[in-house]
Amino acid sequence: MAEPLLELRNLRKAYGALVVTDNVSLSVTPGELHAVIGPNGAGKTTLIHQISGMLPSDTGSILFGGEDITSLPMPQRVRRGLARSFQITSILPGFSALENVALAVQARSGSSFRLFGKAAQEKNLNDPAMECLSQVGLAARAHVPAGLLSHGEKRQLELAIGLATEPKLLLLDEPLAGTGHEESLRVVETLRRLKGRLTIVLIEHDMEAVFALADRVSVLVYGRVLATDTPGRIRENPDVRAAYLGEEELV
Amino acid sequence: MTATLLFVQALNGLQFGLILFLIAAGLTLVFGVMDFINLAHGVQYMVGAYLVAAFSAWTGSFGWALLLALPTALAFGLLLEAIVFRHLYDRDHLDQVLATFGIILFLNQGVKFVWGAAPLSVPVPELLSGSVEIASGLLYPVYRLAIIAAGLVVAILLYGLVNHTRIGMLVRAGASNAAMVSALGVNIQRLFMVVFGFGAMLAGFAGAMVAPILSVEPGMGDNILILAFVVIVIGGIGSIRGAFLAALLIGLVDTLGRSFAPNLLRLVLDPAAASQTGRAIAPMLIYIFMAAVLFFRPSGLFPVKR
Amino acid sequence: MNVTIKTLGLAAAVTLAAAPAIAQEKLKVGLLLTLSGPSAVLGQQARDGFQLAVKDLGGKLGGRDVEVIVVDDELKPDVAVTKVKGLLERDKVDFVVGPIFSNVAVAVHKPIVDANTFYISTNAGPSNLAGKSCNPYFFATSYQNDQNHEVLGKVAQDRGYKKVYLLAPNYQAGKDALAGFKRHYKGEIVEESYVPLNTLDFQSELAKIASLQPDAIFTFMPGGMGVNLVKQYRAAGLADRIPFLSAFTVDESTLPAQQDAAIGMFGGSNWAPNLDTPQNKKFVAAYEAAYNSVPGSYSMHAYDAALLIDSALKTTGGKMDNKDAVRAAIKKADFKSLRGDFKFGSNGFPIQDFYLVKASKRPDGKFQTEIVEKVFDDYADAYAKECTATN
Amino acid sequence: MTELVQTEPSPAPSLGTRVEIVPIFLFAAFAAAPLLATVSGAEGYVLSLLTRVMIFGIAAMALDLILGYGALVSFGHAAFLGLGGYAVGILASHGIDDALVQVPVALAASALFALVTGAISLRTKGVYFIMITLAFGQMLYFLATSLAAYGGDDGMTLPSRSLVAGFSVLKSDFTFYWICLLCLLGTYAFSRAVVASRFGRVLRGTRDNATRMEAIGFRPFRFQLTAYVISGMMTGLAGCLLANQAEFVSPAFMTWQRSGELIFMVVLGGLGSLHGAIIGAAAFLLLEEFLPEILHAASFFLSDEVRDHLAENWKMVFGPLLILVVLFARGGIMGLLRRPRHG
Repeated sequence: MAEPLLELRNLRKAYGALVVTDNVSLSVTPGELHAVIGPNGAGKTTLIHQISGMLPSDTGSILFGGEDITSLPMPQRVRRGLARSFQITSILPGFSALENVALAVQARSGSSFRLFGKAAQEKNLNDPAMECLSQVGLAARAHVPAGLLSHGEKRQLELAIGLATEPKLLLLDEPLAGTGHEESLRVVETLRRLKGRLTIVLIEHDMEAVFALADRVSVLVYGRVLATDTPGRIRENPDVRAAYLGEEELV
Repeated sequence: MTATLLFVQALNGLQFGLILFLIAAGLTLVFGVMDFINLAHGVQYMVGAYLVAAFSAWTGSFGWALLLALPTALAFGLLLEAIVFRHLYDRDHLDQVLATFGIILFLNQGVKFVWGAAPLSVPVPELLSGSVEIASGLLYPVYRLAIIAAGLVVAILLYGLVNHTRIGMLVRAGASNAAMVSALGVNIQRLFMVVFGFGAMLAGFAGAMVAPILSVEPGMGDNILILAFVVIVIGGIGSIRGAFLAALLIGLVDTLGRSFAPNLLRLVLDPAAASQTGRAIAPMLIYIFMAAVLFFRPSGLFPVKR
Repeated sequence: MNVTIKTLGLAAAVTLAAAPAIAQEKLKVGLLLTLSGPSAVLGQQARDGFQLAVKDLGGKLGGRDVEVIVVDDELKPDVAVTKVKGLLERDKVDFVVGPIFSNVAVAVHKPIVDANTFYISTNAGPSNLAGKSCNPYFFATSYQNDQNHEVLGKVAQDRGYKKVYLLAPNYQAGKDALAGFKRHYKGEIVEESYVPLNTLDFQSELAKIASLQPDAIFTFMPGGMGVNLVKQYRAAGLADRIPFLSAFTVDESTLPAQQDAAIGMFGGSNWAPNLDTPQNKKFVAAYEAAYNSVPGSYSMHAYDAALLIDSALKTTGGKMDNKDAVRAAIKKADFKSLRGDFKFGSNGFPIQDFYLVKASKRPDGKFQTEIVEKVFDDYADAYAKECTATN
Repeated sequence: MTELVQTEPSPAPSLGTRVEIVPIFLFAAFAAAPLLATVSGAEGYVLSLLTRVMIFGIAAMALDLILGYGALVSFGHAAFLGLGGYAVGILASHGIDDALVQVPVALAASALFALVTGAISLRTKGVYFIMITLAFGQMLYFLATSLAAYGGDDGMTLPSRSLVAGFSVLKSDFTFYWICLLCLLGTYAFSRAVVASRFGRVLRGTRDNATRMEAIGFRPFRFQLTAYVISGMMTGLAGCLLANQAEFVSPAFMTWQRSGELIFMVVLGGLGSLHGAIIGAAAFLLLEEFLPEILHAASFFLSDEVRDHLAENWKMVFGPLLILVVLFARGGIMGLLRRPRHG
């Protein structure tokens, strides 16, 4: 087995008596699409926050590319190639779609303390940004203020922003949440194209999409990892079935 | 510096702190529950003082004046709410600051228009006009003790109200999550009105209580407003408990700092330099204190939200 | 929007500036006073005093019709500079009269004298304007700031007080006040206590005074601070035990608020409403009838300023074009001051008598200061010798 | 301008290009004003009033840079006015009266103060930030009042306006006016460039959504601090000019009320357009100057006594005017200018 790109060791986060993630250990190998599923309140989003650096962890450690990043702030993790999207859409509504992405390109380029020159007209920022928008199928809407995009388009924009940081690993927090059927098909299609070029950790409720896309699946219940395995075997796993029983029908 | 003097100064700090608390309590609730920056809170304090001055001149009795001033202050607060504030709840903070500053300008000039620019006087009520001897030669005015008592009673009542009644529960919930309260089907508009009127009345009460010991003049609320903001920020916005503690701390820091800073500095500096530096530092003390608190606790001592 | 406002402003400026062409004969006097904020009452006293004088003189000064332009300096020095430039260049005033506060006086001094316009202070008398920065265009009908304090220092010395407690706000005027007191007082100073400006509550200082038991206290607490201090001093039971010497703390501007609490407290002044001259009695009565309050020295200085301008213009035959002649006429001070003896020193400040005054209640229930004794006779200020400009 | 303008043509409503007329008008008016001043016969007064407008315009614009583009509400910005003023005053009182020394010293002092206080203040957010900046402003204010050697509370008069390279060119009100206009134009052009630059884009992004900016790898703190320092320096420059305009410095330059007034100028003019702040400063100062007279003139049908009374109590009109602006003119004066074209 290859050296894991992301490794979580005994991560834990608690608010007072409420333990949200408990002793989570996981490893993600380069190039795989690793899905994390679990019933509501299982701690999935908290886990993403911990990995991305939005929330500090109480105990445990996070290794990325072999380096311990447990105590690094979010921007530093992004610079090392760890990007994320948000479950509740988090874009800059006043900026055009292109500028939203161009900002991410700019972040990567590293020279953001330039006080002169119109950033909005820089080709070397706009061209890569346009490329990312094309990848998610939003090129035609590049100049629309992001706040005016449809919900599904915003989800696609989130994806494009994540791509523009040129991540080694992309953390996606329910990219299909709230999208219509057609829109969700488009996002799934985009993810399929990205798969293999990029390591992806996907949190998703849409089981159909998860089982269609994932190389491996981890099941999180009450903050603990119940099982990690290929989609096929997860589906067979009796513990998982028990945990999900009455909650959701496994396909 | 004797122990009695220290005691008397601590008493003074306590009294000043309690007055600050009366003003800050309303401000922190209005701010916490409605997320509304009300710069006009200071002029409501001034209005309270003017009302008592006017009523006591009319009735000749401080007690009656106070009884009349409180409902009038309440009515005045509700009137302001209906005319101006209600239209500002969904605006951003800067709009609120600008509009309430307009109210300050208007009312500061307004009281001058009505009552003249000269300071007004309210006699200390006969019953409370004497002083008690704390130590030999050290007299302490009874009225000041009455202020301390009134401040403490209000603090206790407020504590009970906020922690043990339904409306208090709503107010607390509103301070930590206003959206949730309105989702519960509570008439948020009415809750706001109640909180607002109540805050205005508390500020008016503070103004009324200090009228006999301070001069009643236009603009008397401006500096106290800044202090009240300092208090609620140190205490944590929306927290009554925080406002109480911070108000007492500010009262003590200011009073004790003023009287003892030069003496303390004398331990490390020569007397002339100590008195020079002490004088320069004393007025800055509360601001240094606030900056220090916020440095270590960026959301105040008792943060309410999350 | 901006453009319209500005053209409007400019248009206003243009029309107002054009006005003198028509009313060339009118004498223009600009009153620069603090008329807003907590200290507005002082500015109002001065304004009313000046206008009363103009009325008493039949609306004319030196035989010329007069237009009085009142502006509010808002107690902001930089605002005052712009307003005074408006008076000088837009309204083309012949005299600037005012202000109340020293920081404003210092700020507007340069633009006024640079414009070769006569500047008559009706209250502020900062030491540098009396000394190093004295100017032939500057006169005061009031006093040098230190002088009232010196009165109390002299009184404390003469009465043989051994220990005095000093209390002042922590700003320049406060420091000057205590320095002024110490010019004549040589006894022990048990403590020099400075409180922050706009202090509302003096309990901590009063507690100290009570424990130190001095023979007297001296304080300078203008405006609302003085009101608070006096009431609290009385409430703490100190008023009957430790004499209260003060300057600018108990006067006609604060007595309406201090009332009975102030009775018996001492101040220093160059005048009091009960000064027994027929002219003064008439002034006080007329002022009270017109404005329903007892005039303070602020009104008296302004009233005298109008008399001074009147006398000077009478000498020059109403002409303003020869500034040296006007100056010579002003210097003569050929008018009957409400306070009695009055002449100018070499620095443009008065040489006059000073009194110890005491706050009292009149039979009609109003409060005023009353003269206790004369402390200085024909007294000049201490800075005049530093003034080198030929005045 | 808004970011929408700079992207290529799009279906989005592009309001920017047409509003560009406003700054052109604004500066043309400033350039033409001296001619009018000469005609008015009160040129010194008109010039000094407009010079004040421009100086406060610089300060308000500097505040807009962090307030309108960075959502940082500094309630202590008048401290920088004071720093600039005192740098001129203190140096002048020691015989160093050349602006070529004074201005760099003022800028350095402002930058240092902004760096230190900004680094501490930016740990906090929202109202806490407002109050901690107020605290630092107050500290500097009280420090200035205790500087007995430099006039303490009374402030000090400058012996004369600053020299420039040894020449007393600022002595003439006209030259001084042009210098101020040049400074205004310069700082405006600079601010416009900053706002549109890579740096400005990050600042605007942080204003809209700080978490998102962190999630793509920015550290907002550094950008906000840099903006705070730039803004502080620009306000410091305004302070230098203000001291020269009044030929006087005093702690009154940096009261908290003055800081408040700067915020009001920005909000009154309209947030986040830079020239809006200049317009706001102009509106505020000209109203303060002329409202008493306007009231006096508008009430010609009343008795003289009532008219005087009205003019004296102009703040009773000014206050409600502010409230009306907030209630009915969203986005300040710039909002008013934009609206008709939109609807």
